[in-house]
Amino acid sequence: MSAEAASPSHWLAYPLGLARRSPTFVVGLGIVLFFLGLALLAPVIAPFNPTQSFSYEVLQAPGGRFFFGSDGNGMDVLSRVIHGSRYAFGIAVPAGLIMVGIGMPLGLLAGYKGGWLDEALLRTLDVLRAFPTIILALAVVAATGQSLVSMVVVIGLLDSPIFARVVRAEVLTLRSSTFVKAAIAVGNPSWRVMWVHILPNAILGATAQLPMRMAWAVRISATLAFIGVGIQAPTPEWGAMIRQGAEYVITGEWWVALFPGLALMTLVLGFNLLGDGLTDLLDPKRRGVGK
Amino acid sequence: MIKSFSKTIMLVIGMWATLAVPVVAQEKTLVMAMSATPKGFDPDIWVPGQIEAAVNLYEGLTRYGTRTGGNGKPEVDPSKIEPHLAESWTVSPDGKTYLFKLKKGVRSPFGNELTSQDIVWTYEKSAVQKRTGQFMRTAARIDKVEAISKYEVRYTLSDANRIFLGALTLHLPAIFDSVEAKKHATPEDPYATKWLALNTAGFGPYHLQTLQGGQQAVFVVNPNYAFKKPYFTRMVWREVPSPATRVALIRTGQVQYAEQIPFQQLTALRADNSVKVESVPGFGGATVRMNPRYPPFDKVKVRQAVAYATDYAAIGEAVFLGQGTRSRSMLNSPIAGAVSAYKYETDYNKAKQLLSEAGYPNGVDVTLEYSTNWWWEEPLVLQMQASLAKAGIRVTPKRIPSTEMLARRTINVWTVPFLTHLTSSFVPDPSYNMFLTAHCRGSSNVNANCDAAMDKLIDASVVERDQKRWLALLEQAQNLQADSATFVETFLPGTHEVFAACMKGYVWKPHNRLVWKDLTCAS
Amino acid sequence: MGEKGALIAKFLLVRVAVSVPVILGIVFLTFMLIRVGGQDPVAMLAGPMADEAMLTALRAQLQLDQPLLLQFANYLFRLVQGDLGVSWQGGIPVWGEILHLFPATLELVLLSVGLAALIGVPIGLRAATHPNGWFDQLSRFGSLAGFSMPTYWMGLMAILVFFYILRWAPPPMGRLSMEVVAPTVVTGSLLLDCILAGNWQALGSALAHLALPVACFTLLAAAPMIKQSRAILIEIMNSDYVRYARANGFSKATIRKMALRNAATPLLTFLGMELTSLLAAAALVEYIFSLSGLGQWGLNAILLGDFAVVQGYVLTLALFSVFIFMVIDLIVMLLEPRR
Amino acid sequence: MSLLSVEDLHVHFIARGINNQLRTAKALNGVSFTLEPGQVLGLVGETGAGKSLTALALLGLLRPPAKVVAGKIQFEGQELGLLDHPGHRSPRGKSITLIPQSPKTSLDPTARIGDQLIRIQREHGQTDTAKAHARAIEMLGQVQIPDPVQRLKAWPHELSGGMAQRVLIAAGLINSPRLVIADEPTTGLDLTVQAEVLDIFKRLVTANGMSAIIITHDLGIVAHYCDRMAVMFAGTIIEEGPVNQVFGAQTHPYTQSLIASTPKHIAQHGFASAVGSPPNLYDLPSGCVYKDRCPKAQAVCDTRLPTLDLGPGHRVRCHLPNPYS
Repeated sequence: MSAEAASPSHWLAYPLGLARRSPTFVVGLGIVLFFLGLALLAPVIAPFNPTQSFSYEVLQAPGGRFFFGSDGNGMDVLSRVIHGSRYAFGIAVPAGLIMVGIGMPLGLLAGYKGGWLDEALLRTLDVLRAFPTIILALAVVAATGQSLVSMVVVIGLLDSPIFARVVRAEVLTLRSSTFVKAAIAVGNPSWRVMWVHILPNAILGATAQLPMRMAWAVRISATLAFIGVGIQAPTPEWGAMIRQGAEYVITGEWWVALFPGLALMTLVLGFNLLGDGLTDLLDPKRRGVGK
Repeated sequence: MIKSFSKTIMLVIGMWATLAVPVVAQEKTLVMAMSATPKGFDPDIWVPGQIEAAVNLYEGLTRYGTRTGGNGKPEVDPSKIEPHLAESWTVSPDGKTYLFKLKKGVRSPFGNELTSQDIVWTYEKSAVQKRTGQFMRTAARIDKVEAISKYEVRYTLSDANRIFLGALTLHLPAIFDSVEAKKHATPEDPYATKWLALNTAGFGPYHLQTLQGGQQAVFVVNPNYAFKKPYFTRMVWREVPSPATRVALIRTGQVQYAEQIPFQQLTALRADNSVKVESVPGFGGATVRMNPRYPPFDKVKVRQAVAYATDYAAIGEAVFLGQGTRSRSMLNSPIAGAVSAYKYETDYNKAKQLLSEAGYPNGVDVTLEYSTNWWWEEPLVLQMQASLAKAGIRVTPKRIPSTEMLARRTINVWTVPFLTHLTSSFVPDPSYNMFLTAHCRGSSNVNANCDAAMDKLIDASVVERDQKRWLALLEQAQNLQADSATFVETFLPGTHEVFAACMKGYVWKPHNRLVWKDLTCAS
Repeated sequence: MGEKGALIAKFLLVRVAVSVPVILGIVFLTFMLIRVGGQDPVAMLAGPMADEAMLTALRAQLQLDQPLLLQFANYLFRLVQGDLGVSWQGGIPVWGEILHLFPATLELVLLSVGLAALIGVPIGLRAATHPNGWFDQLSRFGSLAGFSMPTYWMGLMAILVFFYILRWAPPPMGRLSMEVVAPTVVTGSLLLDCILAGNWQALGSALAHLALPVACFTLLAAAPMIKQSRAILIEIMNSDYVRYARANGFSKATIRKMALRNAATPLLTFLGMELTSLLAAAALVEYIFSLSGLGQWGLNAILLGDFAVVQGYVLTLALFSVFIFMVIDLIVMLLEPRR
Repeated sequence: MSLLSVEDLHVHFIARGINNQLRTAKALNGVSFTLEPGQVLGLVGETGAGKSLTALALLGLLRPPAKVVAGKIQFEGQELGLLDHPGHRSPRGKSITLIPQSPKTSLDPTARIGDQLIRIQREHGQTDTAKAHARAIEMLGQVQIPDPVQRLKAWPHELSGGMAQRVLIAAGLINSPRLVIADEPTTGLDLTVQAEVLDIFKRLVTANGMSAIIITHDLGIVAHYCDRMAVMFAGTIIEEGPVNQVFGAQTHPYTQSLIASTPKHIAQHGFASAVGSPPNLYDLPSGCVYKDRCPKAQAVCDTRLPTLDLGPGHRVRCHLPNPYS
């Protein structure tokens, strides 16, 4: 073990160390950044306009003019997959913000104050846990129209209590720690204790969970689209594309459903890996021992 | 590790299952992959799967004749009405009273013979239920139904009309075996509607043997059927909700018929020699309709502009994949009296010119609402959006749940300004069809397509008994409708039934459902 | 045992008392949500030939024209008497359908969750005993891949490969092939009925039809199992009592047995949660493999706006979840000396 | 021939930092000592001095990133593999047992006390459960646990700290080992219970002719219960010898400062200077590891440390030993 690794100043040292420490984090981050790049550069990269239909070139096999082939409406699958990443992030990021916006304070208060608020949160969680999310999402989306905005709001709201539970768990462990008791003993008002002492520490654990919840958001929006409730054609959303492609799978036009399915799975996997890696890095106990 | 684990399990089970399959008794069974098991069998109550079953369980007093079509195959001839459960009938000079003589020895699976009592009982039942059966009675203008003797029934009509005999070909209102049905009547349900909802008692070729909701329904041949015995003695109706799975089943020969196969699959299936696709244009047209009560569609020039700005060629290719036939009027053959009244062709300049004349020089913003009742709605809306944009008509597609669409397009509700709809009806009679779609009181009138002159023409055609004058009225009405341009006529999607290769004998019927008794298998 | 019995009775009472408001909350939420959702079943029921008058008559007949709260009160009143109303698709009582269809879903879910536990826990254990070893990284990656795989897409691909191309799996159209005579329904679960009836041929066919859906569903259920059991077991492997056991020279097998014994209760609680969330996911697997379970019936009702059925479906899931939590917590209470 | 002899034991911790840099912490730097049968050795030093690490090395419980770089351990003349784990093939776990530090959490929470005691015996060849059961009752009696038959059915969480420690002592001695290593056995307990537990432990060890190593940072325990003591600092034994000699005429400045900070001494002589912060194991100073904090440090301290003999079995590693003034 005596060989000295790359000298500390070498710029590669830091990422390599990270990669060795938690490969899942690096792979996850790589995938998410790749799709983020796709989303940002979509109009530039995509060979065709995603909703432009070539009436005379329906269901063309991959290769040739359409790299990933064309779908039932004669639209290029590759462009639609690329633009689909915009919708994935378009849902995941704002839904994530809503989750944090509502979940964080809710979890903080419930964890710190306890009492009826904590009880209320737990009961809503019971209801949510026993409730098939498909129905909740369906009804609300149907009521508010099937636009992207209503989708994001529904997913964000649906998930905030779950996110709040994560924050609450963090806060509960912190609340019993000595430095918090000391802060209270010194006479800090409760909001200061929460804001200054507990929140910064709770944020760490919570942010590790955020990518997992964003993965869930992308997946649930695609499931809703697949059932035929979420975002519909012609918007290039992966779930809707899989749904349309589903029928073609058996008659041999496998590419219509395969590529959006792969894209959806890889991005959701990327988010999950990122979250898992993040929890590992931030949580010393579970860090496991280096080689 | 998981992969190989599940693979070996399936291998073992797969082998084991096939070994143990017994030889099915000599019955000829036809297996159908349907989207859902029927939720009821009473033709008066519309529920999913009811019509597909009822057309094979109940039959009418009359039936349409058949002729050899252009491709040499038998097809229905709507101009000829032949006797069926009724042996013969006489008509009074004023065309208002019909006296039917029933065929003797017609028995239901329960052994009861068909008598005039059964006919009277069915109309009484429809009157109580006030549902689809009752509607047919008003459409055919039936006033009274009386049993004269055991085998004679007299119909009195409120006024002579051409729809009546055609209406009697239908399974609706169904001729029940009232003797059997009465055994299940109860004080609060005198016409045994509850029993008839989930059981069958009629004089048709088949009747229900078992029903396992959500899984499977089995129908067997009526041993006492009065006409030629069907080839298939046992029909197994399997519920397979996913279309992709249905396609897989028909292509691997596991089933002999698959229902509601997505249109885009047809080209691939035609190329597959283990499958036979029977296509018939039918007379239902895919249309985009405008409601004159909502601006900008209140101006006829705007409506005509939309008709001109529609890219018919692209719709034919991208939506119907070259397999539809162009719709030339609100009535299409084989309906008698159909003329090609709809003369609009794609012409963006004319559309723009009409728009500016109507007061919209820089185009107009509209919302085109569609739902999931028919597969072609979504791709058609996409094509309309693309082509109309070229004439400055900016369309925003909006998808609404099918139940909401059903509610908002009902007569006198009419709150959908711009929507997609299929012209369809059970009876191929021109007057009846025009009554349905273009008359103020027509139940399939979904876009307030209501105009006094048109109503007058249609009412006249219904009672007009002279053939020449009748055809003239029909032509006039179709031209009036085309000029009003409240319908954008695109294509007839046609009916495409997918069978196993060995199947023969399919004849398309106006109710557009599969008739099991005609089918045979040459394997 | 007296003291123990009293303890259990008290626990059950408290739990039932607590879950009544939760169930009520769910029933109310579903009732309101579907009606808000723009779906109007009356038009569908009246049929294509309906006109205005028929619609209003039907609406009155089904009491849909009354204010929402009054409708809810009626529904609740009938619910208390065990009348779940009638499906508008065919006038079939909802309660009967639930009894008829729920065993099929249960069969699929319980079999899959069981298999997932059998696969997940050992993998979790192996990963925990060698943290950050190659197996640990691989299992973490595999479990996350399982998390990310959309169920419906996996089902489709499975049918394409195993049925359509390889012909290993039987045709995905129901729970039993046609040639086989179905056993008399006793428990509703096909497998049990076959065994009870001694009808081995039907059992073979039923198992063959269940193989692919269960395989897909097991993958879906195994992902969280692996992740959770790994987390629990890592914690146990780093605990003081395991270190002490090692110091005492215990064999690997004894340590593993001890670790599993300690992991039993947290895993059981997690299993309970998994079971309830998978119940809802079963709908998609049933849809694709036409297994005609409760999920397929519920999903179809949601899309068609068949209110009574949707409410029945959600209520069943809610009741089942509460029941599962109660049973699991009870087992944990009995198993767990620490409390 | 001594029961146990440890020669020049080196243990390093190799870890890859966040910047992918290999970093080695030299935790044990040449620990050598011997233990005669029946002897009780006190291993004392501040936290981080390597006391527990030595015990883990003896028990073969070192796991990555800890690595035994050099050294030899001989037990009853037989060399112990530096890396092989306790198990029925090796004396570790049977002849060398451990009494852990945190009693309550070291017992398996889901098994009754009796079952755990029987399991320890069964793991090491005792097939007759009835005998094992009897042995367990006998051991509980020896550690003065009232009503042992009833106590066997108890769950770990039902025991108090002192009671749990007694059970662990019983467990440590149940297979009649020859060497028992007690790693800070009484830290979590209050004083009165501490004395009771240690009395029982000492009595049983001497009664069965076993030898023991008590790891503690409490000099009082070493003085009262141990025959010999070894003072550790930064991974090396800087002074070793019979208890009365080291206390009597201890010479190493670090030992002096340790004793100076015991409560008894402060009561008599007032508070001496603070002991200072533990050394940085990542880059240890050359020569004497204590030189930075040693009040009497001189230039010679930079050179290699000799091992000076100050009387029978009393050794010290320092350049300028002077009697306690």
